[in-house]
Amino acid sequence: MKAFLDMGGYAAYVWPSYAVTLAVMALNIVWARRLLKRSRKEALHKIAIGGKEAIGRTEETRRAETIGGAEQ
Amino acid sequence: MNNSGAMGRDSAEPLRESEAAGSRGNASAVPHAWSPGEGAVAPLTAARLVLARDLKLAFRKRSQLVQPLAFFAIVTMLFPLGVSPELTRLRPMAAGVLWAAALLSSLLALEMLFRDDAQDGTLEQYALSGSSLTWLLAAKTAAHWLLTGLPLALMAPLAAIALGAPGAALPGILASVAVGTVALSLIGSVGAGLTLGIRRSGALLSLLTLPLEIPVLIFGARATELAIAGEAYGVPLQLLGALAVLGLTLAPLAAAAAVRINLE
Amino acid sequence: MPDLCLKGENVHLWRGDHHVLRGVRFQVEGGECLQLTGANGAGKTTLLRTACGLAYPEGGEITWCGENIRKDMHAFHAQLAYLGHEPPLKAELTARENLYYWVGVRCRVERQELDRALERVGGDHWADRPVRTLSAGQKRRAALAGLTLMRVPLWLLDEPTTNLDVEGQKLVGALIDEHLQAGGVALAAVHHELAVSTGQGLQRMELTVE
Amino acid sequence: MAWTWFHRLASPPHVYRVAGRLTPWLAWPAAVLIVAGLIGGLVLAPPDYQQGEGYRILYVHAPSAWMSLLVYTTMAVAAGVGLIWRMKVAHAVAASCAPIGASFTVAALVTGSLWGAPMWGTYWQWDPRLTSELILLFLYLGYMGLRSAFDDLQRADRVSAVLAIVGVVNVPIIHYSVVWWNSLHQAPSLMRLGKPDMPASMFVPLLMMLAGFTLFFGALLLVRVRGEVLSRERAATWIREALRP
Repeated sequence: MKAFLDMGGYAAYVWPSYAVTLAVMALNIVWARRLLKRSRKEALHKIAIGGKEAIGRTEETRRAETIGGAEQ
Repeated sequence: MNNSGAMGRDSAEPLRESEAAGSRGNASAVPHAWSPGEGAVAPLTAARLVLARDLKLAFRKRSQLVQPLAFFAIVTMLFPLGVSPELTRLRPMAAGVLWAAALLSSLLALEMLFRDDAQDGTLEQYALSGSSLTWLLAAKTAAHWLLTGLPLALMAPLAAIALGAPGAALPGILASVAVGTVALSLIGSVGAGLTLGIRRSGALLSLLTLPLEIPVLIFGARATELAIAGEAYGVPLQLLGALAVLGLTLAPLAAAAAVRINLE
Repeated sequence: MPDLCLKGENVHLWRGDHHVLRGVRFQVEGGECLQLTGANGAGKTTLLRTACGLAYPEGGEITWCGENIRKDMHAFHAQLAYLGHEPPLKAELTARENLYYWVGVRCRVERQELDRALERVGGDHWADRPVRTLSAGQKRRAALAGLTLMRVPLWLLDEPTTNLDVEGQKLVGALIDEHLQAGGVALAAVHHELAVSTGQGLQRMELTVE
Repeated sequence: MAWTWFHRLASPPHVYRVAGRLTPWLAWPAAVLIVAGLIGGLVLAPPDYQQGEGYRILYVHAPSAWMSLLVYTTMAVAAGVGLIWRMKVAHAVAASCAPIGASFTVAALVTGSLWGAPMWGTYWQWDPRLTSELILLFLYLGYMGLRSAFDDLQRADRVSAVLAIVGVVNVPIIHYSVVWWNSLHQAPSLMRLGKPDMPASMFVPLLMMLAGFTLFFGALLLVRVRGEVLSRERAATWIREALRP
């Protein structure tokens, strides 16, 4: 075991390498999950706030907003 | 009512005719009176006009022309002051110093390459001119090279002498800087197009363009180094030329795409 | 039915999360002018920029003479003139030089035409001064001169009367009148009613802020 | 149209749903492969006849370096698709790639420098592979910087897509110019990857690590893309259904 940890004298280089790589992987997992969580929260927020204006707009309200010259 | 005044030509008759004869449904059905008098301008003519305009503009505000050159001179001067005044020590690093300074000073004028034209709406007019934005931006980049790259190429031999280069090396230095700055201007035009919509883009612009310019630095510095050593510098110069040609074919396309997106 | 027709079908456009154009429809034919009004931020400029193909609508389409403008953008652009907020003029060049380069990129400009256009907008006495020394109204007039020089059937004007005195506003009206009489199409975003003569097929459309 | 299936496949709700379902199918094999590769690389593989145990850094350095390039390529392809077909999902993929790629580029740089340290006697040597890797890091940073400089997500997507494409054209040029430059100034690199004489006990763990990292990237991408897709949707009704607890 001690020999394994010693890595033939290269322990000071091998273990930090593995640590850094695994840390990067772990961080990536955390970041990705955090991104998804935040986006979900923001999307829910958007639905809650802008619900009526942004989502439920019907064709009627749309037409009322726009007075075009199309039907002349 | 005077029918022809606004058009600046006697348009009344042909217009009536074509209105009567006009067929609908596609762009060619547009009445002939509207088509520009002598036909639309060829892309090259339009590009030449853009080039002429940029050159004229630059000569109306000359101080901006001198600034990159002064910057180049100052950067080259920093090295003897910072390292050593001995030419024997400066000579080995002359090529690198010259090229690092060239990269930085070509970067200096880049931020303004499209900015003025974007602010006063000229770029919009170019994008809506009916001729290819790629050509017009290539013309602007050509003007940029004539105004910064070429003077730099003319000045680089002087700086090289100050750093201990022999007189025989000067043609090689001139050629490599002249070719290399073509590539720098082209790569830079992409960076300038990308950062057009950002207010203070200076630092970001250098972060974007400098890594892309590394091959130019490598080949350019090598050609200069060989020229100073009195050896054949053909190979790196050719590689530099290849970069410039590649940039010439691709960079205006990318710059036009970037500018279009930023105008959106 | 006339040949020329700029038509917007159910145009939607977002800026970030802001739904600027919400299903806008319009149709302007030869000899007609569509006057766009609306509060600041209602999307007048955005609509103009979408109509000329600078901005890309996420829904709906803009057609010119029955074809989507994106099918052949260059051909479409060759037929339109767009005047934005700022007159596209360089401070260091004279008005005449500016027009020469600006319009020259699109079509060949003869000297007499340039003179005539500048005269028309009342610019004969300042045509050779650097634009830097001109007033905002004079710059606007120079831009109008450029507009007439382009000889194109479709005008898209963003606040064409900004900075203009009463005479200048009349001039804009007269220019549009002539353009319409010649069978052209115009789309103008304005704050004040355009001074065009009545009965000229002036349509009005008001955009609202969300 | 022949493209409708493509667009349906790439429609945000579809992608959101499928990505969610697919994630474990990539994540677990990735975990298994990486653990197996770690055991194989750290324990089972014999020491190198020249570099002794120090070569074991290969098993994390090579996959990290591989990721840095793979992710950049993926990002550029996605950006190109997004730019040409105006596809939001493709832009979401490109946006997801950048932080993953940048972090693995950092890992490749650090592990490369640690690997080189005992061989070179210094932590940094202007080795062509490491130099290219450093330049790649700057490309990633530039991409992320450009992206964050725009408030409007759509414009950020499209502008940065142009940069990604320009970058991917340049990556090989940069790499070969750096190799060319290095060959003039220094002895060739100490790191020989994928030597033909590598025994299977050394080579198999490496392959497992490469495959495991690739799958891991896939899983990360799926999670991130779901988030990016959500932030690109303007409160469409499907979100309400998808997010219903």
